[in-house]
Amino acid sequence: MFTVENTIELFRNFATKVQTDKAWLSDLDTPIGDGDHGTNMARGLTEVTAKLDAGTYKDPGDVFKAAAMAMIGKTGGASGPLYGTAFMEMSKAVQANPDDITGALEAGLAGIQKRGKATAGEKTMVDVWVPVIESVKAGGLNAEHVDAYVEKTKPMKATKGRASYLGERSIGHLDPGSASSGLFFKALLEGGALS
Amino acid sequence: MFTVENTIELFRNFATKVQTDKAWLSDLDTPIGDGDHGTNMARGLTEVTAKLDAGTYKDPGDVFKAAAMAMIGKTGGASGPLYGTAFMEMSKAVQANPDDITGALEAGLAGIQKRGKATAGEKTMVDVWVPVIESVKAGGLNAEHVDAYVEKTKPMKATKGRASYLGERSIGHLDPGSASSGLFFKALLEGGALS
Amino acid sequence: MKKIINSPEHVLDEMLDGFAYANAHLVKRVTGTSVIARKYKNDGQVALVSGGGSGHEPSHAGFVGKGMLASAVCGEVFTSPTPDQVYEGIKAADQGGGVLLIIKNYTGDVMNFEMAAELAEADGIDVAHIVVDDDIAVEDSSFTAGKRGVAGTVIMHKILGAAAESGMGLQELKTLGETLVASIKSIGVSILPATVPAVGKPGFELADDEMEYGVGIHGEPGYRREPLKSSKEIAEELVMKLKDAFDWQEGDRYGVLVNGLGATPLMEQFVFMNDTAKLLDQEGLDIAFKKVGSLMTSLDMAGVSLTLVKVADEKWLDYWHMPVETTDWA
Amino acid sequence: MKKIINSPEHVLDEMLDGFAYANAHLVKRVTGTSVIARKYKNDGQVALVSGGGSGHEPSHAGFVGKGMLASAVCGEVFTSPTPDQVYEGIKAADQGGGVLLIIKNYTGDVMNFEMAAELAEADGIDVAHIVVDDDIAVEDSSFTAGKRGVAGTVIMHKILGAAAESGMGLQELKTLGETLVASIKSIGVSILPATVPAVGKPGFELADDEMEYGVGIHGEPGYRREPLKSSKEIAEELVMKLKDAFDWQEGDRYGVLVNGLGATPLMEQFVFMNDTAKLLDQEGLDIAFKKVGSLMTSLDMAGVSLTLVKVADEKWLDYWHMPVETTDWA
Ligand SMILES: Nc1ncnc2c1ncn2[C@@H]1O[C@H](COP(=O)(O)OP(=O)(O)O)[C@@H](O)[C@H]1O
Ligand SMILES: Nc1ncnc2c1ncn2[C@@H]1O[C@H](COP(=O)(O)OP(=O)(O)O)[C@@H](O)[C@H]1O
Ligand SMILES: [Mg+2]
Ligand SMILES: [Mg+2]
Ligand SMILES: [Mg+2]
Ligand SMILES: [Mg+2]
Repeated sequence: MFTVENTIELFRNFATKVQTDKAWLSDLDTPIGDGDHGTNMARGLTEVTAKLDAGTYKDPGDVFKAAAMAMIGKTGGASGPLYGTAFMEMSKAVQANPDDITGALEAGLAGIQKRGKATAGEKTMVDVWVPVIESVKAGGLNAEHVDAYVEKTKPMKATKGRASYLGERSIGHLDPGSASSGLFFKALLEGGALS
Repeated sequence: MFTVENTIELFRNFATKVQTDKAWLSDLDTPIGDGDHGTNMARGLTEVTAKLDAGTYKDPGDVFKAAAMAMIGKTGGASGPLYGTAFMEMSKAVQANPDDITGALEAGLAGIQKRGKATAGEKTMVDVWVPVIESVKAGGLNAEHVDAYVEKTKPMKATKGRASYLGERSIGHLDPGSASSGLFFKALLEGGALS
Repeated sequence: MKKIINSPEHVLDEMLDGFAYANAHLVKRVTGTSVIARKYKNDGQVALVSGGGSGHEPSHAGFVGKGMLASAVCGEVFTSPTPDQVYEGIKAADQGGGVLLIIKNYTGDVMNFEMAAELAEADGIDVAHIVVDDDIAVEDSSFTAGKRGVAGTVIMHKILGAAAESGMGLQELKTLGETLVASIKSIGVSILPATVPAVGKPGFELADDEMEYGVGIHGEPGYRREPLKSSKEIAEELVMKLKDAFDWQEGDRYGVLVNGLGATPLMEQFVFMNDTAKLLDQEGLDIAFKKVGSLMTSLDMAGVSLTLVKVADEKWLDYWHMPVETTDWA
Repeated sequence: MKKIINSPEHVLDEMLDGFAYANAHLVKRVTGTSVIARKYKNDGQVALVSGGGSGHEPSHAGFVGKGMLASAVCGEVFTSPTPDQVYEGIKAADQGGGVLLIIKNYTGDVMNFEMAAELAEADGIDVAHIVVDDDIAVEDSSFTAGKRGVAGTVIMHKILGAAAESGMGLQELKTLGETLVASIKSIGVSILPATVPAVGKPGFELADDEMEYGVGIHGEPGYRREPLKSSKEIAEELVMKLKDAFDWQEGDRYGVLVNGLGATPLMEQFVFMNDTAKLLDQEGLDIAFKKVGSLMTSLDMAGVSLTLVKVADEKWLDYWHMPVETTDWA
């Protein structure tokens, strides 16, 4: 279940991972995008951390909401509205039922899809969210799964987002947004919510 | 003495030499100027050749005049007006007395100095014209002299023209306009006028 | 990376302050935001708002002023601005006649501007939007995010700006905008890549003798690499691509924009304009207006883009020629 | 060399044709010459003529039009035009009120323009001239050809152009021009050299981390090389040089121009403007007008120059702000 503590921990951990892998995320975004995904995510998550430092939170839904507002307000690019909307929808779901992790993740994915209109197989972050949720449902998400799902975007041909401009040439590269989503799910795994 | 034939030959030969050494003249103009002296001179002398091809000339003064107009009209930069004025003044002198080579050269130098206001020692073409005229007067100009006079501009510090902007740093480089004047005097030597 | 900056993080903020300082007679920076708004107001009329990632200067802030944009929202370099910033841009622009957003077709821009529109509408401001997708380098199919918005956007600013200034209403403007978008097509070529300050190295690599057709204004890869061609050959390639896309007839009426991508001197842009003009003439097109300049740039990218507008209405020419008061439209 | 051209020999001709084509509503190329002349005439008034080597676009042709230059004479790249071309420029410009030549201080320009003035005077046209020498990077002494003319020239075009348009006579204009020249000082920095098409390689070399203060607009060497500095540090160096040259007092009134040298994006120019503005403010100067843009360029050189004008007369501000109709002054 999501608690205030483990949700704060989730976002702090996510922020640390993004900070550490910022250059990697931007590098992934260079051959098939515009090279800013690491910078964008880092900017958004720095704001998330600042909000968490400044505020006090009484339920985990509020933490998600603060994270959503920070991501929407500071990230920019495509990833800002996508993560922002995901966290906003998760906030509502968690507010309704903090125990239902799967439900919250599904709400997040629905938000991403409402905003970005991508389905599985289009080489976007959706391609990590979908199988992650399946694994969570099956009761056995682990770090190797996450890595494998991120890796699976490599052979895909992008048909959404900036990478779609490359057509065939998008094949053979990891999707940067999937990589950052991978970091999010690893942070989730490392926190207590899933156990 | 100047004849129509040897004057035409003088300019054709000068044009060939400039064409051959175009890159060298521009290279000389690169460290202490703007790298266009070869291009400028070549453009001017291509026009001189075209004029000579097209016209018929009854006295050597007319050849100098045609060369002057072509140089003024096509060279541009500092060298265009300088050579143009030199040849124009030489035209007048030759028209008056085709036998007096020294007088013609002195008239040319006077034209350069009227236009450019440089005196000897300022690292300009004047530094080749002045000693060349002295050698001609002394009855013994040869190609080695010409090379030596051009070479003597190397240690000079420029105080006129674009090279003067470099101050001390103009020292150690040949003056491009002196180099092209050297080509002119070699063409003069190779023709029959001086003998 | 060789740039005259202080630090990549502060480039946007310092650029906006420098811009607002230099052009204080026409514009202001809305305090605490990355919005440049004009000082001029035309009460009751529609206000145009555009923007997107920065790095395309003078787009879009240079076109803020009487007769063009009411405000420009400036994101981080090559990164769409956030909804709250766009929302501030809408509020600063609004003159009571509604606001038209001119959005370049990038996933991020579209999402952020649409979220802002929702916020503004909740506030009671009438908002409509147009998505510009003039770059024919990319196929517009269900397999792409659609064509990208590039230099044609500036033509939208000029024509719609004049129409708005003349009192056209929001819905009519949106309709005009949609007709215009469908009439504008662009295609570019890059000979040197751009370097995003925060990245510190070029977004792609080109050999010393290489160029690439169809590169996007954020360095998105194009459709073909070749050894560097002459201006004439490049013009032939781009004009033929546009011919295919427009399928024009002799006598058709067009406007033309040659746009420098940032580091390409005007000298080269005019040489390219000359080659393009000859081809358009050979095609028998009637060229009603022309413009050359670095208007939609990509930082220090070298290259040019060619935009054609099929003129469907005489009125567009009046809008094109209407005088403006902005810092970068001469 | 990576340039969008056809051949170095044809660059000038093709650029002029492209320019005249794109801007046919305002200007024409005088047939068979390298002169761009405005279509507008202000009968009986003084006409301004400027020009010089090409490669400084939009200078000077971009400033031809009502309220600025009557014609521009465009030499080969970085090479002064010949007297016959300048003479054609004078004839095309003349409106019966005399012609004022605005010459940048280079040996070649001064000689060629003066020879043209002699030709025109023999024709009965009243000609006066002003030599602009605003570049304080070079000492003005008997050991140099004098200071060079750089970006300050554009300020001359604007202020004198407005004065001429307003009906000022030739002698009065020359006097105003001389006062102006004495009030304008510039200094620049280069971070990447320019490549002249006919030469095919950069005019000088700079290491990847190097820049040079005081480089001229034809790549003439400057006064100091250093590792690349921040915008703020560069602004400090240039402002301090100008302070020494002007010896200003708190409260003195100035105009400021930040000029891009060709390949430097507006983004960097605005960052630099911001740093400069802070310094000028610290100095307590009263900044009456400001301008930022690539107005006096050096082909694909990267870098900026800073120009200050000590405003001696309120009237100059009116001239500065007077509207113009040219292709490149916004
Ligand atoms: N329509 C979409 N639906 C879901 N995810 C998307 C969509 N478009 C882009 N993305 C994700 O966003 C990532 C790019 O984010 P980012 O680089 O920050 O934004 P931008 O593309 O605007 O520069 C992509 O790697 C992809 O995972
Ligand atoms: N005032 C002057 N008097 C005599 N010769 C001069 C003067 N100024 C320049 N020169 C000559 O002109 C040459 C440069 O010519 P060129 O490169 O064609 O013109 P620019 O300097 O305008 O590019 C110099 O090398 C020098 O010999
Ligand atoms: Mg990106
Ligand atoms: Mg030279
Ligand atoms: Mg981006
Ligand atoms: Mg020269």
